[in-house]
Amino acid sequence: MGPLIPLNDISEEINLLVAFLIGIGFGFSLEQAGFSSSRKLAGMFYGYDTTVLKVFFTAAITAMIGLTLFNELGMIDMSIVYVNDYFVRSAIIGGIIMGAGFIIGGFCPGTSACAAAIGKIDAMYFLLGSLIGIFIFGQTFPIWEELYMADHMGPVKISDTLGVKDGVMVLIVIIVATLMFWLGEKAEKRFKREDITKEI
Amino acid sequence: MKRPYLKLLGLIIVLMLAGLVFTSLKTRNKYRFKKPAEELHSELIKSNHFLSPQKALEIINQKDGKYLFIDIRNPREYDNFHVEGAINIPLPQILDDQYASLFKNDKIKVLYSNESIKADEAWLLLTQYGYENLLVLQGGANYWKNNVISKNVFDRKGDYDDEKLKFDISKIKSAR
Amino acid sequence: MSTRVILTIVFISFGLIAAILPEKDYSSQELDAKQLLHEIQVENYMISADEIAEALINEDPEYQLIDVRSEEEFKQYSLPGAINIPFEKLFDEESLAYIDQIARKNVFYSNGTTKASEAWMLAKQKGFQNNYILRGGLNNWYKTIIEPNEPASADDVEAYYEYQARLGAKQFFTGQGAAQSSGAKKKARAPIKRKKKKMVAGGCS
Amino acid sequence: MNPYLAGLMLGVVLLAAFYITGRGLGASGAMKSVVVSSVAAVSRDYAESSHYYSKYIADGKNPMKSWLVFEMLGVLVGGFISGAISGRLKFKIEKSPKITNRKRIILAVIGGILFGFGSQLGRGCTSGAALSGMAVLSLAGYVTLMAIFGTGFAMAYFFRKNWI
Repeated sequence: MGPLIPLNDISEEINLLVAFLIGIGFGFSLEQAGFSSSRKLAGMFYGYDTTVLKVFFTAAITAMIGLTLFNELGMIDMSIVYVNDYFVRSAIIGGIIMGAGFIIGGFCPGTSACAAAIGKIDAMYFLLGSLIGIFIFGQTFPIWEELYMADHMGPVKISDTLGVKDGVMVLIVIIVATLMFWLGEKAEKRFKREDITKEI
Repeated sequence: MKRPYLKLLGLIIVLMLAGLVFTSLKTRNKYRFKKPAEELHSELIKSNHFLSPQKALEIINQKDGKYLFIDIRNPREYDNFHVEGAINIPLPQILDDQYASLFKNDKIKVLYSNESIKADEAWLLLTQYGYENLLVLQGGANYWKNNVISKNVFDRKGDYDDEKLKFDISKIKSAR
Repeated sequence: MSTRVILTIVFISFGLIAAILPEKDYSSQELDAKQLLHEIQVENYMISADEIAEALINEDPEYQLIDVRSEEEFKQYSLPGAINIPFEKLFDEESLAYIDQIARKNVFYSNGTTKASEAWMLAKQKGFQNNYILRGGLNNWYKTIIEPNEPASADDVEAYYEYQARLGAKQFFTGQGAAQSSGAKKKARAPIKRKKKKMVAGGCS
Repeated sequence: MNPYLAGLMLGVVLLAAFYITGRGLGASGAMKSVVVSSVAAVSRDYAESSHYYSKYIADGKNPMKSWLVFEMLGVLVGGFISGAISGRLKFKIEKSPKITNRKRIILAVIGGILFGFGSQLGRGCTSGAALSGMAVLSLAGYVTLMAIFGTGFAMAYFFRKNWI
């Protein structure tokens, strides 16, 4: 029964080795998806390339379905799987700042590491920038502390908030996502930019 | 006989076989409890399954071969410190087949964990599962390390007993 | 057919399956030794003194405290609202009405943890649900709620809030400074609301 | 590669992460470890006295020996392997022809600063909070996702010259 590591008292070294191997898979998938290109990522916001939407939701849904089935087969104990703590204000404000960073810089931390690995110089500067950003946050933490800790809701699930079963929530997400895939492909046709898509 | 019937027959036979295999798998659950809860409950009321550190030290000093100390913590904790002569069976593996014969032998097995809580739970689990001759070391490895080994003194008050009340009730001015 | 259409069909059919499948509930199964072993490894049944204090202050009807010590001990001191089911009477007819039900969360407690956990293990073996244990029992209740220690360093924000909540709870339970009790009530709302006992670190922290 | 296939692959990796470790993927946490250990290397006393850094180096913990740091090392290796296979290994600055290299770099640094800051405030980035959170139906994950992409769309117009 999973999750394997927390339930089986596995040593730190193996845990870190697993982290490294999963990281390789993560980096490989990101790069294969084309996330090493900032213009491809930014294409999401201009409609000429909606790869981000497709990859993101396909991945989340695959994992979601997998977890649901594993849970049903008794292969994983969902009560120990990490669910992010929800702090209302910091999640929203943090998200807004990240959104601004995304459109200005063209990467997010994971994709910038991946792009830096294949030699994108802008990605390396983005990485440097995020280190500075984290440093600034660390230095000014007392200012943000109250905001950072405000409105703690605990590890809430969206299905609890909406009052539906987890399985139904999975179906809702899938339907919404498939509609977005359809819209995304329509947008790609409408806002086509051959000059950019050919280059990236 | 026409072929569709044959197919149907084959299907029924296969289904029955599968059903048989399935039910036999279900009934032969080797992990089912062998001792009913009520029986264990009355045993718990009647007898004491705890071993005090004093008694444990006597056993170890006399090198009494009747007893076997079992450390149910993880191997790292065991390597770090363990009671003299104890063997290590981490809690997750306690029901594994490889230890079945060990639990079935005549020795008196003394379980211990960091305190006595996990060891006591393991004691109940193993007893429910049908093993016998088990005891729990009171205070566990922490008490053993901090009091028995380092100071070689026992506080006579019996603080190793998890169920001893360790505060003065009169200090709580209950609001009720 | 495009990849999107295939994927849509596959995803929606899986989604339908997920929606139809009943919610998995581990506790409703009849347990065997292996499953009980899993339960005691995961420790979802341990409830902290902080959580109980918060529930008592807020008069949360979800919890029913059950004192498994003897009647004399119960009379000397017990937690507010607790009922007494001495360990010896665990399987009595009238006790079963309490411990074999699905409406409320029973929280067993004793002086320490072992007696309560023995009661819990027996109830679990019978397949009863909704039973929990107060971690550390009354001894730990006294240490954390009645005589809380100030956190060693002010760095840990969560520990600080926890301490504040405990001070509020102390006032509530000992009746010291009863005049401030409404203020204490407010203060005592512990910010920690963890459902899970065994936490996996995750996200980006 | 077909984005849907790549998404499936990423989903399988994510699922494996959940199955093996009980946690999802993450990225910004690794960078935080780098920052914390740099600060601690310059002045350990300062780091220990800070509200923010101290919890990562308490009890002689080494922030670099964390799950996410090793995962991110894997990402670098994985990205490199993939780039090598697909023949994309090349030093270059990617940008719209309408802007200069210098401007692109400055914007990348500014974007990075914002993202780094936001990821700390929001407790995770697109991978740790949004992607992993979505898979376990975490409300925080969906809220963060909507905040990131909502802002992205809202500000897209003002930065169009950088990209198209």
